[in-house]
Amino acid sequence: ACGDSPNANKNAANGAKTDFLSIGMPNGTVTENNNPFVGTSAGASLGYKWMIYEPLGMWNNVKPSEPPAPWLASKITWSPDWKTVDLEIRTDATWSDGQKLTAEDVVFTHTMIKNNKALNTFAIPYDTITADGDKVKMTFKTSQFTTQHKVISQIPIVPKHIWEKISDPATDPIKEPVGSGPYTLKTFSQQGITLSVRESGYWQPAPAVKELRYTSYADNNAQTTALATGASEWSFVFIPSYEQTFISKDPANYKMWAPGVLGIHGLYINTTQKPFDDPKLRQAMNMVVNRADIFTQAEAGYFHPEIKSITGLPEGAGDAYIADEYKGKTFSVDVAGAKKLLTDSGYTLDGTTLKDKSGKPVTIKLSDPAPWSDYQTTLEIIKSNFAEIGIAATVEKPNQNVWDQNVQKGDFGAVVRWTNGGSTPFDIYQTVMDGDLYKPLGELAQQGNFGRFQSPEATAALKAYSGAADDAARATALATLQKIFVEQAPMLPIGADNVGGAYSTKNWVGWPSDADPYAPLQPTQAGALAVVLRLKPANS
Amino acid sequence: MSIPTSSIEQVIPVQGAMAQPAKKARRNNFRFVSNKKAAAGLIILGIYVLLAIIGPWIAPYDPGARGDQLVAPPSADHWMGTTHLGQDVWSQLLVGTRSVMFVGFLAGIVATVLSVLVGVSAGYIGGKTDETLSVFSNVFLVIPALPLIIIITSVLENADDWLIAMVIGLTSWSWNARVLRAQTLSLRRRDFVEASRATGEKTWRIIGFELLPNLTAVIASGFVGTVIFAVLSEITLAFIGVTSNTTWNWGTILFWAQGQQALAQNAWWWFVPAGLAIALLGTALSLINFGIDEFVSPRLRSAGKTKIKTTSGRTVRMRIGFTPVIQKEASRD
Amino acid sequence: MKYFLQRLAFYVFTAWAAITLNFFIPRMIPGDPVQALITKYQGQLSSQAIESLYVLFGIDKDRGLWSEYVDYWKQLLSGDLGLSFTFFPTPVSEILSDSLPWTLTLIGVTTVISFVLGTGLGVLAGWRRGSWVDGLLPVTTFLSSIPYFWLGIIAIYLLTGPDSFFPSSGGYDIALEPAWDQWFIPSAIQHSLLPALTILISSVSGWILSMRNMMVTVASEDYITVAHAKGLPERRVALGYAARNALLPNVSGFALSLGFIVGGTLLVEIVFSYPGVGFQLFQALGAQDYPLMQGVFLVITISVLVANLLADVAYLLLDPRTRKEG
Amino acid sequence: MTEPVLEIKNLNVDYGLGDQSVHAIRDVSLTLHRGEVLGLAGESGSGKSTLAYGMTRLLPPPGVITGGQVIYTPESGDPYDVLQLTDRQLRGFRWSETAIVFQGAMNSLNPVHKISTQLTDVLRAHEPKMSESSRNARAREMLKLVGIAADRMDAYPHQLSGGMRQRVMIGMALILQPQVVIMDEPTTALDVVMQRQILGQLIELRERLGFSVIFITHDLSLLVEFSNRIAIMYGGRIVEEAPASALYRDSLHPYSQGLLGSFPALRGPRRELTGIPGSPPDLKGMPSGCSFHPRCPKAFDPCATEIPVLTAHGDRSAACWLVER
Amino acid sequence: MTSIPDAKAPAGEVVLEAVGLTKHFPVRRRLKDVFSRTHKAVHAVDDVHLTLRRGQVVALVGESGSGKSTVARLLAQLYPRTGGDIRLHGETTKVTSGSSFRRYAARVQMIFQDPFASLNPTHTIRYHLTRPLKIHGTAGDDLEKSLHELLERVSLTPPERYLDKFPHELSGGQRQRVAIARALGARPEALLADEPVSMLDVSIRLGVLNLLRDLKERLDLAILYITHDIASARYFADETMVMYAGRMVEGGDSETVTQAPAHPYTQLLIESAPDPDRLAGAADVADEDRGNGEPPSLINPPTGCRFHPRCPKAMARCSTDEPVRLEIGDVPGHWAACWLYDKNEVAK
Ligand SMILES: Nc1ncnc2c1ncn2[C@@H]1O[C@H](COP(=O)(O)OP(=O)(O)OP(=O)(O)O)[C@@H](O)[C@H]1O
Ligand SMILES: Nc1ncnc2c1ncn2[C@@H]1O[C@H](COP(=O)(O)OP(=O)(O)OP(=O)(O)O)[C@@H](O)[C@H]1O
Ligand SMILES: [Mg+2]
Ligand SMILES: [Mg+2]
Repeated sequence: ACGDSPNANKNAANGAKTDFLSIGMPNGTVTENNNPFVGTSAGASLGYKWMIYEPLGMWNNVKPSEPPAPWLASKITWSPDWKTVDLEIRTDATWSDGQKLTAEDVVFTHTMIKNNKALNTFAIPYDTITADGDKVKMTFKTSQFTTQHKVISQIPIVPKHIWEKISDPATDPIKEPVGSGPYTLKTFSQQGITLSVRESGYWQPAPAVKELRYTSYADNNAQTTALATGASEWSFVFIPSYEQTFISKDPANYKMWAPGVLGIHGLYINTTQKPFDDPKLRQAMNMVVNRADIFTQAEAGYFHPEIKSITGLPEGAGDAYIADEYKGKTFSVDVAGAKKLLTDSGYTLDGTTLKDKSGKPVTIKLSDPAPWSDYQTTLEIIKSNFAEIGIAATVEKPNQNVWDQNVQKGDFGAVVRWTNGGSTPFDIYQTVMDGDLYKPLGELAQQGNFGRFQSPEATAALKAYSGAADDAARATALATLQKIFVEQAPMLPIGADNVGGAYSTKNWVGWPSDADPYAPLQPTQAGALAVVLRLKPANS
Repeated sequence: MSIPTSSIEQVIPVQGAMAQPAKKARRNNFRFVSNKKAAAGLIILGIYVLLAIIGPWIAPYDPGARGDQLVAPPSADHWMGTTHLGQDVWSQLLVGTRSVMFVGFLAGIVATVLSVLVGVSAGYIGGKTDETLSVFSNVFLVIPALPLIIIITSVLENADDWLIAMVIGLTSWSWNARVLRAQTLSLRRRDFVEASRATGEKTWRIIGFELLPNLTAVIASGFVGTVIFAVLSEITLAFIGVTSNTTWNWGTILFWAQGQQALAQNAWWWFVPAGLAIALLGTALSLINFGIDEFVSPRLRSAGKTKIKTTSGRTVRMRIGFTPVIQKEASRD
Repeated sequence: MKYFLQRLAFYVFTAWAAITLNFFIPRMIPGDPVQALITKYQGQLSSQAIESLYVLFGIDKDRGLWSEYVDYWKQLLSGDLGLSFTFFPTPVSEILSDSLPWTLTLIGVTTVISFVLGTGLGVLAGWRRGSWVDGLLPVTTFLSSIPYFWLGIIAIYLLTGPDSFFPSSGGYDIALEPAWDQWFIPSAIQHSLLPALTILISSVSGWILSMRNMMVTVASEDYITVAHAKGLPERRVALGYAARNALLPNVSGFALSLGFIVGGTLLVEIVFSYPGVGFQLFQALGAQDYPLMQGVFLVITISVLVANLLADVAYLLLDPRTRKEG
Repeated sequence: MTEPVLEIKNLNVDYGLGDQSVHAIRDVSLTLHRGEVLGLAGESGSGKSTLAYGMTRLLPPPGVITGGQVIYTPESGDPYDVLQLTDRQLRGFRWSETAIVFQGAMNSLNPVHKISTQLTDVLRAHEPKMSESSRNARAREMLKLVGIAADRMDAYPHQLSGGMRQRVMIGMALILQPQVVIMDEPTTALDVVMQRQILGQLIELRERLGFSVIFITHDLSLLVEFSNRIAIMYGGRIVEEAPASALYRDSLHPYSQGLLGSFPALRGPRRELTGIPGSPPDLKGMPSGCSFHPRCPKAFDPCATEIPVLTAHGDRSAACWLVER
Repeated sequence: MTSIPDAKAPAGEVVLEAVGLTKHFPVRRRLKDVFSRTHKAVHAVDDVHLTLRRGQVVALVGESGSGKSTVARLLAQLYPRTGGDIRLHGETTKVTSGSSFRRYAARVQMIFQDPFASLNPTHTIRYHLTRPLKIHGTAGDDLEKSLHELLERVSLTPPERYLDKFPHELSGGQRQRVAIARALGARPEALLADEPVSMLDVSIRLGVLNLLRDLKERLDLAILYITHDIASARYFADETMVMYAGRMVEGGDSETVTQAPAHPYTQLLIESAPDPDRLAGAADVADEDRGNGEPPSLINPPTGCRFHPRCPKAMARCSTDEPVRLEIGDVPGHWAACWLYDKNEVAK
């Protein structure tokens, strides 16, 4: 690192033109690994793999129901049964080493994943992958309706001429990544990674941001501080009281946008434990959870956007999927209603203690690992909510391994946990209710259904949804799922996942917002590329 | 966590300064309490112990209960303000005292008992036993304790205060064992031990009645040192979120404060008091240890006085090597 | 020499004990790294990835403990500490070699400064009792009773900020690449100041005190009186005679407290996000990354052992009595 | 008698000040003449060491000199009061004019420095102009003088035996050719054989070099043999002072008589051993009058009330009412 | 050549007897010694013969490190012996611990050199004296009476004044008396006094020695008096033995040994003792050649007579042959381990 001081353009804020963007993530240290398929690589954990490697289509998580926009594939056509996709690969894209990007590269990438279990992180059931000129055809063993976005927009395409020489693509650190994206890796260090824009050859107009500087901050505190001081201009991090600790430091420029996506967090109830096997009890519990409190106090008023619809689907991203029956039906704390429901179904409220049908006091153990302070806070709030209907809850903080183990074994009272996310509500409901994922108590349920919820109806509806041939069938299946979810309350939804971020408009403008939600605002999402391409200097 | 200062000083009495003090031990029993440092330390410690006992009863609120005022600065209602859930920090502090003191003292006791067992028997029995025990305790001494404790606790399923105290106690006895062994070795060579053997005393009686009473100061100092270490360790574990205990302690308060970035929110009342409470407790324990050190080593004790006043009101500074000369107006007869 | 060989044998034994302990610890930990990784991402990583991760990490649970132990030694002896899970597939040794220099420099330099400064002040305090240094004692006692991490966080709160000279985290300016050049080194020093300062503040008092007490004890030795009687300059008496002898027990104390110091700095690294091994251990713990955990613990232990050995050698050099024949 | 080289006048030493203080040396006056060996004897705690350290201002805290003068007459030049010297002057005075040999040689030598370093240290401090090689030569010479082979120069104290260490100390004391050498129980830790060797050597050196010696011990028979004059201390005071032979044959003070009667003699006829009844006084609660009176077999009226003053009787003096008679 | 294994027995029953008593302390083996077969040892005591009789004081004199204390501790069975025999009333005894040791301790008691170190600072005088009484059979109502008796016997009167004091509250002489009382508490027949007065002030030494003599006479004790002050042996002991480097070199009636020393080492010792009758300055350092005499190493003791390297009268055979006890003509029971007194040599 000789020559000019690398700090030379640091003072750009003082009027001079700024040509870099600082992006931060609170991920601790990273090691030099740019492998786009390995989740533990620096490229994946900080998200810069999407600046180097591009997907076939660009999917906007914020509007999951919209199909992915063409990207490396200029045309994407699915068969009605969602088992075949026809792609037209654009011909004007080149790799950063100058070679042309072809359909062969796409076939190579997907074939490599198909043949390498370690790389197939989405467990995509490939069947055949063939190329024909610029066209690529892929067939699958099952319907890809619920996973189409993964195939199209979550798998980066890599150059065949380089990767075919790599002996083990799953463990190679890819120290010198060559991709089709607008940026190339300039420098790598434990704390910071610099990407510089490609001189030429990018198939779209070159982005205005000449350099991307990724920093991996040690923890949320460090990241928040960096945001507050302006050292970081874009990040995705949990900021307690963000108004005070972040926005107020420069209200004109510091912004936060946190759109929800189709993935939620909620209280999984162990439905095998008495009396919580009673849907009525769970329903009553659902009625007293104060989601607004949780949203403001535990989630800092933004991080997990409050779930309003009783179907558990997030506002915005989920709106399109809510069954007619439940449109407009939102959660509200209704202690009196819950009490009535309970007494009607045979419970008694003895002073401040709820007694079940056999006369035993109802108690529940809530647990989550200690370091997850938002979950912990949530549990504290839930605990006091439950107290209002006489359920005595205790909050435990086992360490994470123990907790993991216990949740999978079904050895818990209730835990706040997440669901998988996706492009449809399928992932949410599957994680909570899928009978196929059911494991007897004591066996590890790794994929979902931790609460051991057993409803053949729900399992069938899930199957019907993912395998349906048309929208109507899907709508019916979804309505069934929602009905079960609402009436049986196997899990009490609380907040949505968000793909937002905190950013600064001091140097760069053009970020997505409620008014123009063109892409997710999370630097690690594939959509981050779309954001970077839209940014313009603030003072121009 | 810090280096328990006292433990370093413990090296000193071993150097033989012990030879004299024992002679005077009895006479100075009350002197220990009259030592200003020790007295101050004991008073502060006494207050903490009292709070550990009555804390949960006098706490104005349930430390976990949510309130309406979120992250509110200190006020008449909440003397030390509130947390992001409206919990009363003062109540958390009060209630947390018990766990801190419990773990500190239990770990101190466990480590002390172990160190006495290992150190004294190694020193007294000697030979192969000594060599084995010495190597054993030296191994424990050299392996960094805190990382070890962190790793062990993270392995434990549900670490409650008992378990944490045991882990800390079981990993932190070695220093004291070493000091005790050295002391025992030097005591063993003293004639009174031999004399009681010649009188026909049994071995356990020699250890229990001849050696141990002469080791009390060292044992006490080791105990206090371990308590400091245990308190800091417990708080550290809670702070970094390794321990899963559901009871409140000061580390838990700091954990929440840090997780919610209390300082970035300018909520100093949330973060500062617990830290000060720890520091004050540590200081009190250190003071007690100074007292013990000075009690054990008369040189240190007299070292306290460095300036003396003459009758005519002049202060004279004591200096080694240059005895002050005060010429009295009228020489005495 | 005999003394030295004895110590060496002891260190070898201790290293063996530590390594064996190290081998067993992760084997007692419940859960597995794949799940830990999924959990770490809290929904950002879909649970469909589980299968592929098992393949990727190559986890094979059914092996005899003994054969694992033997393999573990084989690996160790060939310098292979395995692959980290959190940073898969980076070798643990690589992560450690990235982070160890930071820790060594930070701990090494501050410990030595703290020792030297504390010892120096202790010499002053012990020699000139009643001087200003004595006033320092209660203050440093209080400061040393404060947990490192608390002090560090308060320091960050009070001293760092947008316009502050002190950076709040990291080991160097993020815009820089590690290199021995005129930008990186000053930046690294600048970043180490605050962590160093907190370590210094909380550890120096131990040295001051023990040195002071040793000085007081030594000052009443006959040879000090003789030195005065010889009419030697005060500096010579204080340093060449008193401090030189008072230093001896402190040197061995220094060695033994290294373990404590390492424990303490671990927290400083966590608080200041300093890219050292302590921070790695913290991360490894959270992520169930037991190869990394083992590696870090091993490195810490070995470094403490080596430091102890060095202190032993120093003691050997400083105290002629141990050099006695044979 | 030759001219005085060191005159102690009315020296008083306290340990501590205020209520807690202990008056350890009470109005002691003593004269050391050029070239003589002055013996100082007394029981443990009588203040012998305190006197020796006091006159050179080497008392450890909380010792305080509360009065008196120590007049030193250099070989050429005017006499001056050692207690009035500035620190700097005092440092120059020490060792070059008066050297001290302490009781425990093991503890008097710094365990971490070679004996050559400790010998040349003195030269470096007092004769800074001296070259390194001549310093070493001088150190070697001194070792030879006390009968230690020069090849032991680079030994550390622990490598020498007790006797050798003590000899090193004596050699070190003489390295600057001081006028006065104070020896505080230089041989108590040694064997009788070694003791005789070392003292013999010292006396011989004194004859060659001509310094004066203050020789402190509680072994009166040793003193009688080796010194010219003897002063007996009791309870911080000098109670008798006389030429050695005179004291041995016919001591005036009952305490001196008691001391002499406590030693079993090896030669000659078996004498009746009398000893001294009772135990030494406690400095904090000194008896009134003559502090020896509670133990004195010959005590009478004035002893309990009035303090006897040291008065001269020819070439000897005593502080006892018996003698006043 | 006449060699006498034992001095001719004067009046008095033999209580304790050491025959060829030997003690070697193993030297800690070093790393480099691991491969060598030889086991190094400190030859602290070699072939010591000693007889303690009822009502008699035997003095053991010798320079520091000559093995005097080791002999005492061996006799008290505090150390296991390497060789030789200890006979109590003619019976071989070997006890290490347990009740047999306690029975032995009841008959043979030891007093230590340093009265400051031999009393436990944390216990009262009462405790110190109660223990031997309890261990050796006095209990119950007698206890208090026995305590008083003990204290009175050592002239600490009135006993009440001392019983509840701590050691530090007593003077050195008083402490040594307590130590003696403790030894007496076991009602021993033999008392081993290891330099009982060397740490005491000159003026109070006499008192303690007189007390011991008094006890010897009144209780008919057999006393071993260890000292490095040969003059006090003359005054206090009936018989005096001189030790050098772990071996006995001379023994006999105290007056004879001190007034007509036979062994060159004893002669040197006596010559070196301060002599007030010599005049100041007249002290000539006659034997410079004797000067550098350092005690020999006990790990590799000199062959033959251990004194030969320092001996002014050494002969060739002294460095090769170990001298045996040879009777000296003058007084019965006076012997020396020196070839000078071998008849063949004398004849030459
Ligand atoms: N640091 C001290 N504080 C109080 N009193 C002291 C101190 N040092 C000595 N003394 C007292 O001063 C008196 C004289 O002591 P000093 O050491 O001069 O006696 P000494 O004649 O040299 O005795 P010894 O023969 O034991 O060396 C003693 O009674 C002693 O208790
Ligand atoms: N426990 C032991 N281990 C090894 N060597 C020992 C031990 N005890 C004594 N010695 C050695 O045995 C020799 C005789 O020691 P001892 O104590 O019997 O001598 P002493 O005549 O009593 O001397 P002093 O007059 O100094 O008391 C010494 O060289 C000593 O170093
Ligand atoms: Mg003295
Ligand atoms: Mg001895």
